[in-house]
Amino acid sequence: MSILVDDDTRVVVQGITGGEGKFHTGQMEAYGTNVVAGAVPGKGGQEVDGIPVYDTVDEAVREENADASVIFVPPAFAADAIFEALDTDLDLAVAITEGIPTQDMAKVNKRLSETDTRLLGPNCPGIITPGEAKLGILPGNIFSDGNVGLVSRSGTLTYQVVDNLTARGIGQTTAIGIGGDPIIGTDFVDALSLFEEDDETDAVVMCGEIGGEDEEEAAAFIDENMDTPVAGFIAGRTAPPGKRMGHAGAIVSGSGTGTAESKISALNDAGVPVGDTPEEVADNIESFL
Amino acid sequence: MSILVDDDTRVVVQGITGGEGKFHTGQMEAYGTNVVAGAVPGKGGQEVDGIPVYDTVDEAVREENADASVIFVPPAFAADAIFEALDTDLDLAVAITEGIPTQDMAKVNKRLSETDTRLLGPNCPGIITPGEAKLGILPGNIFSDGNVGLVSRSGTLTYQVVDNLTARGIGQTTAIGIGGDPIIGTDFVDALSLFEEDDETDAVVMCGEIGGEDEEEAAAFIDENMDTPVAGFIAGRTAPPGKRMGHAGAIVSGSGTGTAESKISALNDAGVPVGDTPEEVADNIESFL
Amino acid sequence: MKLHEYQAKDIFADAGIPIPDSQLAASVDEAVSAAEEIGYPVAIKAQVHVGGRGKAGGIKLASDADEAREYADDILGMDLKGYTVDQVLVEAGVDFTNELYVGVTMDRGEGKPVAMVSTEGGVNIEEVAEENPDAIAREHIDPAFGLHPYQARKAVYNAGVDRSVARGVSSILTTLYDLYEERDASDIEINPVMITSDGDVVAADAVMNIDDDALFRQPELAEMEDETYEDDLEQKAGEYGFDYVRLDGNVGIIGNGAGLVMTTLDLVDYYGGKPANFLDIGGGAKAERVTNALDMVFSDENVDAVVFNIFGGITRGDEVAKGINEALESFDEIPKKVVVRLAGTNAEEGMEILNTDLVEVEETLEDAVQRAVENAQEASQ
Amino acid sequence: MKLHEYQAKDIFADAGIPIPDSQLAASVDEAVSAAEEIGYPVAIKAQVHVGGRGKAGGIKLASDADEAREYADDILGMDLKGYTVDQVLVEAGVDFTNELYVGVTMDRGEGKPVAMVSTEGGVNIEEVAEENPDAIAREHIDPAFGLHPYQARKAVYNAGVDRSVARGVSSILTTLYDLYEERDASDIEINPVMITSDGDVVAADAVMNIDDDALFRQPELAEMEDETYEDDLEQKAGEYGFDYVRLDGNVGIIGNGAGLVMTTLDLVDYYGGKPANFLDIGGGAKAERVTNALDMVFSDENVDAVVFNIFGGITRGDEVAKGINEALESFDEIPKKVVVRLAGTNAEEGMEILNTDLVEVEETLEDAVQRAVENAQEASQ
Repeated sequence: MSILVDDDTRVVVQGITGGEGKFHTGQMEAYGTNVVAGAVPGKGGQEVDGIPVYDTVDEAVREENADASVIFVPPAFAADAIFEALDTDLDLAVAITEGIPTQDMAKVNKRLSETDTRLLGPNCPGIITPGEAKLGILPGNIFSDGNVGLVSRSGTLTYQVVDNLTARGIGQTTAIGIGGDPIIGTDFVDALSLFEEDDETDAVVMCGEIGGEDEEEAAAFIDENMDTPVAGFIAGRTAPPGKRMGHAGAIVSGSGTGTAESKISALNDAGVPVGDTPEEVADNIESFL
Repeated sequence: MSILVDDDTRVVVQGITGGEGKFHTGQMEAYGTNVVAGAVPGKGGQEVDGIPVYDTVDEAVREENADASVIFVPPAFAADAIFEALDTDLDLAVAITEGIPTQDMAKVNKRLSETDTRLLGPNCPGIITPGEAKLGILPGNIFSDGNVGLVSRSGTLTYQVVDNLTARGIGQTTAIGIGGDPIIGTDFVDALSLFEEDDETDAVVMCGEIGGEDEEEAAAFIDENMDTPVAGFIAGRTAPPGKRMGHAGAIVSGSGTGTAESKISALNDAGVPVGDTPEEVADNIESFL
Repeated sequence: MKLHEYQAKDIFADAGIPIPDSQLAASVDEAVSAAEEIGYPVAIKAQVHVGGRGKAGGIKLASDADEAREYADDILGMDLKGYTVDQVLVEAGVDFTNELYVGVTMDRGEGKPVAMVSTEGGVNIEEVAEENPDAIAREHIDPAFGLHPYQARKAVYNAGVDRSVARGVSSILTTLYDLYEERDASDIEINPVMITSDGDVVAADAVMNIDDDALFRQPELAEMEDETYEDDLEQKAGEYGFDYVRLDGNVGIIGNGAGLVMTTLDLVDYYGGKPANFLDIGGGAKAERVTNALDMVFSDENVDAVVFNIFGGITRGDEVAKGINEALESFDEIPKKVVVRLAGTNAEEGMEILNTDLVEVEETLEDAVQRAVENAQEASQ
Repeated sequence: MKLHEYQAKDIFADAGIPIPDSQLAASVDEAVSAAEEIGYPVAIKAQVHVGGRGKAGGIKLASDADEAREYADDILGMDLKGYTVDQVLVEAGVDFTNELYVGVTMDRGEGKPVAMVSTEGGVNIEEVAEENPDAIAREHIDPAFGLHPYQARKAVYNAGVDRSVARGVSSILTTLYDLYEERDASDIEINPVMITSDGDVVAADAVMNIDDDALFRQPELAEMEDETYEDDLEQKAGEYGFDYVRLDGNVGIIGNGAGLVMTTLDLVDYYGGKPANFLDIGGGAKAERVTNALDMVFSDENVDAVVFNIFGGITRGDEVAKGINEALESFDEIPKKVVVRLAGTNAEEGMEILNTDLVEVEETLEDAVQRAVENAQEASQ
């Protein structure tokens, strides 16, 4: 089993004719993802690798019954592409684009409260259910089918942790990159609650980082609502305040909120062991299984 | 019994220091309405007829536990005043102001979908529960306590029909003027469903007029959901297409939608007798009781 | 408030919407010299607030100076559905392959604006809406966000606009919505947007109506208002500040409150009479307003009798009665019989004040209307 | 991106926010002549991207020409928390009775902007937020609607701003939000808004930071960017387009992906070393980018050893290895020991390509970091 995506998921790729869109569509298809359409204004009627392209997401949904979208659209147009996805009756929209202006995302966030479509990202690597489907840019080959859920704000850190798990023969139900931006769609609590409801997920890895208070909220959620054990990791213990560490959202504020200490202690208080190294995270997960 | 307002309703008057606000506050108080506060920016700390004035509705609600507002604010500032009322946890806001730009009301309409506060109006005479409370500009003396609900798009037409009822000794549970603008808060269906749920209301008068399709929707609602009998009246049978008949909303479109014929026939199809004269409306109500 | 085509086109052009080369002309000579400058063919278009100008002979295509002179002469000064043509727009003829409709209006049922695109441009869009509603692609607009770019594209593609001009048409639609919002329009449309033989898009007509209730914050547009009315009475009503609509009957009607005045009209009709007008004196009217209202109906030569129906809420019966007395006492002879019915606030005081030498009084609305209808029938015999 | 006080004030003034009379000066003479023109007292304020300028001696109040000269001389050229002061703003001193705080920022937890007003202006607002949070009135803003006028008033009244200036302060807050939205600010604030002894309001300071991700649509603001960095390395990183943060340790760190690079820093610390920097080469990096990254860390004189940690997703291990070889082969002697760990896409190919005469190779992240920490310890002994 899995959450959010599986081999039935019918994917439309927004921005399929661009360089990244085209490349990763190929990668997604090669992984077995059911990519049924592309959507690019003005490119309707074309094909990319045999996949029909439509001018609008609306048409792609009508013609090909797409139920999820992956967005590879440059930052200047990405918020509009997300709105387009949210206003169609898709179940899921995955926004890969990095560098969307924050105020655009605040507007998207407002619309999220009015739609049933779930947004993942932006500035995220996407989501993968090993052996079934991947929506995004995750390297499929490092994942393997199993019983551990994974949710992370970072792409490569996810790969690292998956690598540590794989080395022990531990596979994943689904791995989700929620993205490194300050305003995102699906957050830790959303992802954790989905894993909690998933019968096949026996343990969850949660990789947080400095900035914001999502990890603290996740800790409270775990404490109150989760039976599934969670192993944590928090990146950025050595980050100085006031500096943006790569991700737009990875910043300890000048007044000292968003620190790794605060997050680690919140997780510990919720009974979540937080590893000092990715290897320790894998140790903790192994101990749960 | 009654709907929406009674002698427990605690009213804040927005625009209480203006000419109309001051006059009608006096009238409302004289009728027995529990006016607990006024709200006018910059006039906080003053009193009007012994009623304390606050700078914001927020403060009036905090300090005086107001749960309903009546808005006498000039058109240029009225939409902002409505937003202010909707964003406080009032149960009801009654907007008397006529002449609010339609696009302002479209924005208010959007906010209505996000709040639990009910809006009545704008461009309406308000609401009265005879003997208990009136919020607005209705002349209290013509109403009397009884078992007929009344909902109308027009003020003076309401008075006329009430007069015809009173002549027969028929009183009202509550009378509601929903307003003559094209975009309003509470509509016929909302008011009818409240009357349907009210045990004391044994029959309802619904006075519609040309323009829009609210009456047609009301007819469908009555047909499907109402046991309480309804007597109808539709003003504007002789109105030519394309001309605005006083109310911003009272216009038969050039293509012929919004006609009296359409509304009358929809109501008749729903089993609602539509009187040719106000007197006939009273006849119909009398026959129900 | 309606803008003329040339006014709307100026606004559209400032916002970047392509329009044909054009000049306004108020005389035949001006029209011909404009045509010469622009080059033939030119369209000569009456600038009046009337729909269906083309069918009514208000738009003609001239292919040389003789025709330009002839048509300008035909159109200038002509009566178009009650309006006299004072100005024509002389506009470059467009060599087009296709005509689209693009517009934004308020969908009052939904309480939000709606953008519309159709490939069936150049004809009455309300007829298209009636006969072939699927030919119009609609996008409802969340007024808090405005028209998202994707929505403009979606409307354009769903309407079936050719992909080669889709971007240009989307851009026009986006601009139209921006104008609609910034300028407080009630309707804004281009019918047709022409697709030229070169594949360009151009606004060949322009409609822009402004929400009267928003004119206070649109001073530039308020200044553009062309105070020509279908007739003098509507002009007078505008000056007095009355909600007034002239009709073709002979019973003059004065009342307070839109719903009640409409009802009075309906009753006149119901009792076999014909209403001459809708006139709402509004809430809280004082004596002067009452006098002005009587002046209005007496000025209407079609009126044979008058019914004055007031149900006082804010309006006070004694004030109304005073106004009626003052107005009628100024006449040596009352021009038409006036039936008065007062109810509501201070109605009794009003009844006492009323000079019953000058007016007839009735207790009920029904009786008042019936008597006025009878009076009108008598007077017109 | 940060604007200087004088740049923000220009923008505020254009939008109608009252600011004191002021002039920018780049020399002592310019400063004195500006002061003479403005009239004493004047504030002389360092224009650098540093908070707490006052406490650090970057703002002084001069009451005559001698003091103006002395203070301008003190401040111009001084080192303020690592930044050299090249310009001062000479500004009319304001006779004030009260200082307020007014600002707008993004509340990331709520995902919406928040407007803030406090009567405790003139001090560090983050300290106020910490110690006395109720002293700050907050209004969350629905970004689709913008800041409603009533919200500005509500924040102002709830903060306890005196009624006599409430309208002026509300108006400033409304303007600030409009600027925040139009100019894609990440933060915008005035601290303090001074209430003058005449009861006027004036913006005595101005902070405006722009969302870097929105600079593409704010070309005017992008041009205002002052490319002075805390040090040359951060400047170089800007030119190379790297996400780079300089720290005070001696282990240079290069990696791909923010989370993984942060983790690498944390592990350096965990294994007893001290990270010299955060450097993310981003996704899909090609050889040239790798070369530039190595140039960055080698240019840092504090660096004693380097760890290069790549987990390839889009980034290909063979490309990275090629870049490392090219970069290192250009040296006669490798400046610092480099430990490389490659995993993920094409990691094996990369490992094969890597010239192990030039680098040390480790299989795991933990081993790589430990080895680099040891290398740094050895090198610094």
